[in-house]
Amino acid sequence: NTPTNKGDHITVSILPQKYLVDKLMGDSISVNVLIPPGSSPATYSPSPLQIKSLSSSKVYLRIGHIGFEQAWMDRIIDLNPNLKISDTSTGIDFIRGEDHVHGDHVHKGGIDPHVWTSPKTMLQVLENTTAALIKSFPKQEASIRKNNLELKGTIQAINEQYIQKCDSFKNKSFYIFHPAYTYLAQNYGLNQISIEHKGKEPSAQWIKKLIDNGEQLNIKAIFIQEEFDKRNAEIIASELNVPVIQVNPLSLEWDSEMTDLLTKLEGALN
Amino acid sequence: MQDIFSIFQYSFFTNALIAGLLTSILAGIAGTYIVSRKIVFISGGITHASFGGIGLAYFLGLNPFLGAAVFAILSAVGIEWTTNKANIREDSAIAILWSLGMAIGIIFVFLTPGYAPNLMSFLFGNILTVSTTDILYMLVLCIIVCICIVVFYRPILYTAFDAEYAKTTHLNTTLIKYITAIFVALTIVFSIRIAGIILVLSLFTIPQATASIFTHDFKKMIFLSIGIGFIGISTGLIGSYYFNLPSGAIIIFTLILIWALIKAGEKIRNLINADNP
Amino acid sequence: MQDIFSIFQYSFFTNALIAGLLTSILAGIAGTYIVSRKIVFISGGITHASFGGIGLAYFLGLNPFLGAAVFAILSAVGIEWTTNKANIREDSAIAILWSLGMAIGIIFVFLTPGYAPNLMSFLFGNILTVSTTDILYMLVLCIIVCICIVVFYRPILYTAFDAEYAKTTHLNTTLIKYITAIFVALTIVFSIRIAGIILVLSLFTIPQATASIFTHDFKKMIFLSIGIGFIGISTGLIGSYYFNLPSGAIIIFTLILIWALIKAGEKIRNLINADNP
Amino acid sequence: MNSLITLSNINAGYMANKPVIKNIHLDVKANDFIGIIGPNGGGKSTLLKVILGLIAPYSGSILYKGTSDHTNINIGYLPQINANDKSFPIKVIDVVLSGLMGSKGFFGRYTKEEKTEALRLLQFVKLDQHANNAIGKLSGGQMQRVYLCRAIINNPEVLILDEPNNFVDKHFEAELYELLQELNKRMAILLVSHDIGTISSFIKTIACVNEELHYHNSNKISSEILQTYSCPIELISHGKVPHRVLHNH
Amino acid sequence: MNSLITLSNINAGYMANKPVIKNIHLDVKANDFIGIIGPNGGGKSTLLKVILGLIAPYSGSILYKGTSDHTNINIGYLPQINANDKSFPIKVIDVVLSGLMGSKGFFGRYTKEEKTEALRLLQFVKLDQHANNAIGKLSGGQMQRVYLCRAIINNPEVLILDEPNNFVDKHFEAELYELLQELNKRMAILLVSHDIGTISSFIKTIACVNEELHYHNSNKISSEILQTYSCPIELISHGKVPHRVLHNH
Ligand SMILES: Nc1ncnc2c1ncn2[C@@H]1O[C@H](COP(=O)(O)OP(=O)(O)OP(=O)(O)O)[C@@H](O)[C@H]1O
Ligand SMILES: Nc1ncnc2c1ncn2[C@@H]1O[C@H](COP(=O)(O)OP(=O)(O)OP(=O)(O)O)[C@@H](O)[C@H]1O
Ligand SMILES: [Mg+2]
Ligand SMILES: [Mg+2]
Ligand SMILES: [Zn+2]
Repeated sequence: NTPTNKGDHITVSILPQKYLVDKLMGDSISVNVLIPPGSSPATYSPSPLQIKSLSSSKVYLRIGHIGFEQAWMDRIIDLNPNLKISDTSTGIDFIRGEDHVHGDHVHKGGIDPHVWTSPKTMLQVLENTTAALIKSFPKQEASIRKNNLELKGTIQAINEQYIQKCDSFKNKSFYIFHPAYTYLAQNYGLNQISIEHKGKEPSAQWIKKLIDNGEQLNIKAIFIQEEFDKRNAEIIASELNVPVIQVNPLSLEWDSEMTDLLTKLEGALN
Repeated sequence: MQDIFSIFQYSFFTNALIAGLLTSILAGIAGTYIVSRKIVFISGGITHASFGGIGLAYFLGLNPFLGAAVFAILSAVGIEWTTNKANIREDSAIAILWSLGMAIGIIFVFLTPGYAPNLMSFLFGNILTVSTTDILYMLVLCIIVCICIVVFYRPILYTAFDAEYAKTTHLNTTLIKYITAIFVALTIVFSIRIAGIILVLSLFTIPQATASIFTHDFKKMIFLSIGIGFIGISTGLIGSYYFNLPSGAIIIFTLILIWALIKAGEKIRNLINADNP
Repeated sequence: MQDIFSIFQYSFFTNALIAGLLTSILAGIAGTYIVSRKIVFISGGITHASFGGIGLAYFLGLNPFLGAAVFAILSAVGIEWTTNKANIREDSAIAILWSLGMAIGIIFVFLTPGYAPNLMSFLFGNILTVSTTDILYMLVLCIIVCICIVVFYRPILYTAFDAEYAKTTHLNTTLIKYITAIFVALTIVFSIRIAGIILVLSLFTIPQATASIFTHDFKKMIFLSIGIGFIGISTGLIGSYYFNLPSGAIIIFTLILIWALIKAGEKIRNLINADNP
Repeated sequence: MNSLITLSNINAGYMANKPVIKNIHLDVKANDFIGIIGPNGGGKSTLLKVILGLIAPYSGSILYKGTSDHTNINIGYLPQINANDKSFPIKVIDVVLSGLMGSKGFFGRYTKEEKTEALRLLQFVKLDQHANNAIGKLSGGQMQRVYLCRAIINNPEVLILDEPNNFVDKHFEAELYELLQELNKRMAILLVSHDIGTISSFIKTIACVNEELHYHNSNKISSEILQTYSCPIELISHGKVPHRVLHNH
Repeated sequence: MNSLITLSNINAGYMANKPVIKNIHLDVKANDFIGIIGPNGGGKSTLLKVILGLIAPYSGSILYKGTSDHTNINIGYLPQINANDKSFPIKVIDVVLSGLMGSKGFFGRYTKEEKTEALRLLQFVKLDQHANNAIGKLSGGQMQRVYLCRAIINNPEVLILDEPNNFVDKHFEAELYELLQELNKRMAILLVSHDIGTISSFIKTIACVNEELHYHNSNKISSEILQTYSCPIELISHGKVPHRVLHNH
């Protein structure tokens, strides 16, 4: 059931954000998730009811730079000039792709959007979300601050675990289809190698290189996400004779998903 | 019920309705031309070829819409040119440009580093995010197309029906074919915003298939297609809101449903007539 | 140079080459039939309609490939049926099934809880991820299709050329049309793995367009198309490896390039001939 | 002598409530040579299509050698309008051979003799040099000749020709009529033509299909009656040709 | 009297190295009534298409009233084969009106008189009841009549008819020839036909187009010479018809 009346709900982009808002606000507000479970961010296109819910939201918390937001944001602003929009990734030290030069002008490398998959950056997202919620719901400031402390504790605990475990891994490199753990890898000293090449399906050369390097790097597992095509990963996995392990960075249960991931990393890298 | 009306207060929805009206006018005219000339396939070719323009525009950092328009026009003109001059069958020409456009698009998207988030919106389109600027552009095109079809109705009709004969009456059939091709291309590009590359074809053919149940006259077919198209789009839009399903798909469903109902009605009428001759 | 040969040691690449060979045989046969009957558009219709099956299969948790096959066959049979019985123009029937399939697909993908991961690979295909099982299936289909075309060559040819006359010779043209439609559908579905819904059309038309420069004989056209198709696919594959570009797009490019070169050669020969009559 | 094809009380047309031909009775026997005449739009081609099973009649019955199975009888057919795609990749000789399909069935392959026969027929219509050309590259008259070869190659029991003299030149027309008389010795022929002057010299019976169908008793036929019902009789010598009328009311 | 159309030394065909018609010379003057005969595949239709500008000749020149601009002259045309799509959504009367396009230009709209004229012509060919039907629903002869109306509605200076007598019934054929004689008073007519017997009574000159083109001096023409070059002359009375030959070598 999607809320309709103005002011009694807010909109977020992805499920891990709903995790944060739920923890911070309890049941006092309903949350409209633009990419609900069941829609692939790749083919997602909003229905009228969703756009209506978005239009009547108290505030829209965007995660920052995911493809869906980039594709639709201009139009969403154009159609809802009064909608309050808050970017929850501000203040994060972004990882960018390489810059590239076209004739006379330079394109800034794309910002990697996956800030929610690393406990460390997630702490910043939490702070941004808290600030935005307090601004929109000043009456509930006290409870939000209290919940914030509790949630921060949870995230920090996970952060500690990651710091400890990752340090002890024998191998540091892992393959993943879509590079959803760029921040995680940077924060905890791992080496994420994506099968997708610069955001595109791998070419024959790239597949060959991954197979060749896989042996050198002693790759023990290949991670894939539910929402991406397994086949490329399977081809490489069968050539390297290693298992394919499924991860779900868009899970609503952010905390348990992060703990699971650590166990999976342990199995693959130790 | 009240809930259904409340949606009309949102500008994204009224924008969508206006865009639907304009699209049904454009698609009604261009679609009737396409269906009559039996080149439905051409609209598929042009839409897919326009993907090449989208890819190139990404790569150069330009407006993808502009790229799509340029490629669509080029491919439409290219199809006419190859069939007139190069002695190539029209359907082969279309298939080649179709493939070439898509291949160019894919390669340029590949060459552009990073993800191409708008790509999906071009493939599937979304009538709900039509901006007021979009509508303005469509309105201008719509007016131009309407004026053209009114002024050049007969040259266009006769060239479509029997180009060889039309040529013997000193009609510049080549010019006419090129101009109509360009307008068809533009119409298609504007409709891509609404229905996406993959579904745009439906808007150009299903209302016409429905209209052809009633009439075999070009002019009447245009008017009927426009009407049927608009009924389908607006009902589909409201339906998609009511059932909370993707608008594009529901619009297509509604158009197909209208066609099926009318076709069934015709069958039943024929059966009754056969019994009481 | 040595580097180019090293790629042949990888089974994903040899698999791709084998799949390319099988696809060119399948597409050579089915494509010649499609192009000759001027229903290139049908392959577009079937591919897009099969998307509905993919969506439904996701929704029901079945193998999407199976869903695609079922929908492709249903739509191919549906197209024949509607044109034979329901007095609907073939191109309208195709357009309707095309749209219906896509709309169903989109809605089911929307309704499916969880993600639809292979969707993009169905749209764009990837010859590099063809598995040995895929190849086995293709081989079986290929053998069946080859046997059928050898045994039923003439009934199929004559029905395609002049179905009305063929009917007067007591040929069961309806049955033949249905069976060929089913095989075309299956061929298309298997080719989707290679080239994706959007590009599959190219494999079915460009080799034929090239072959028709040399011959106007159905049988020769099949053989030539197979040859040209395989040269295009294998050269494209190796080229895409060498230049590190997406295979699908490069294969299409190569096919178009072959066509363009031969077409140009023909033009030049004609010019020379015209000078020395 | 048994009837090859028997039509009784046939009503047929293109729209359920507007039959184009009404209450048709027709009986084709072996060695019949029936000339079908009638004004444009009279329903001649429609009648032939009904006989061939291409159009299902609204009412009435068609029997082929006494049964309703149309595969019982081998028919050769030359259509009036060939709407085939001119760019279809098929050779002239293959078009001729396609006339053999009926006796071949699904698995049929062609023998050398059959190919020789096809070439012989093409030679007869002076197109042997074009045998391996694409069908779309022929002139109007040449195409008509090819379709004639296709109609007769199978040695059918009934030969149905819808205006075979269209497009062809006088030389060939004369040869055609000679050929038909020859063929008539072993098959029944139904021939639609507007050139009654010429055909009346060798057809055995004449049948009128008119937009308005009226019944004349064969013994009552006079040129006045026929004229009243707008049969194009100005060139027929009625004495010579027995007149068969297809309508019964 | 000035020439309307002058062809000199025309070579044309479908493949660069195989001309179908060679070294053609032809001069069409006002009030000419030229019957074009020749065997099937002789190149008659090709010649007409060259005159109409539908096929560009390989060599030679075509002058329209002395200039090379083909819009200089108003031509009515009835093609031999109409490959139009039968399911095109166009009304019969619109097909007839499309003959007027030449004098209308891009912006042309139709006056009431023109529509009345189109209806009058349709009435003449007995199709006024079909005026608002789709073209695809007509019989072969009916369609031929419609295309004839389209060819003459614009009152052209030159009327080019490629086998107009195909498909049509005898009644109408007679009317057609009467009409043509009437029209000939105000326009030149080029008529392809195999029915030389009939047309020779009213055409003014006869032209042979043969696969092999041979030149005969007009005064030297005898039936023997023509027969040698396979002109289908068995029905022509050569004394009556001045014989014009299109080849010069
Ligand atoms: N589209 C074409 N492509 C190639 N060759 C053609 C084409 N059309 C006609 N021809 C060839 O050109 C020659 C002349 O054809 P044309 O149609 O001019 O003959 P015609 O005199 O009109 O014959 P008919 O009396 O049968 O109509 C024929 O040999 C024919 O095979
Ligand atoms: N496909 C069709 N759809 C609807 N009506 C048709 C169709 N074909 C023919 N008719 C109509 O049926 C009637 C009879 O047509 P038919 O072709 O049988 O005439 P015909 O006697 O063969 O004439 P012709 O001498 O001109 O060939 C005509 O009035 C025609 O308009
Ligand atoms: Mg007829
Ligand atoms: Mg001709
Ligand atoms: Zn991601």
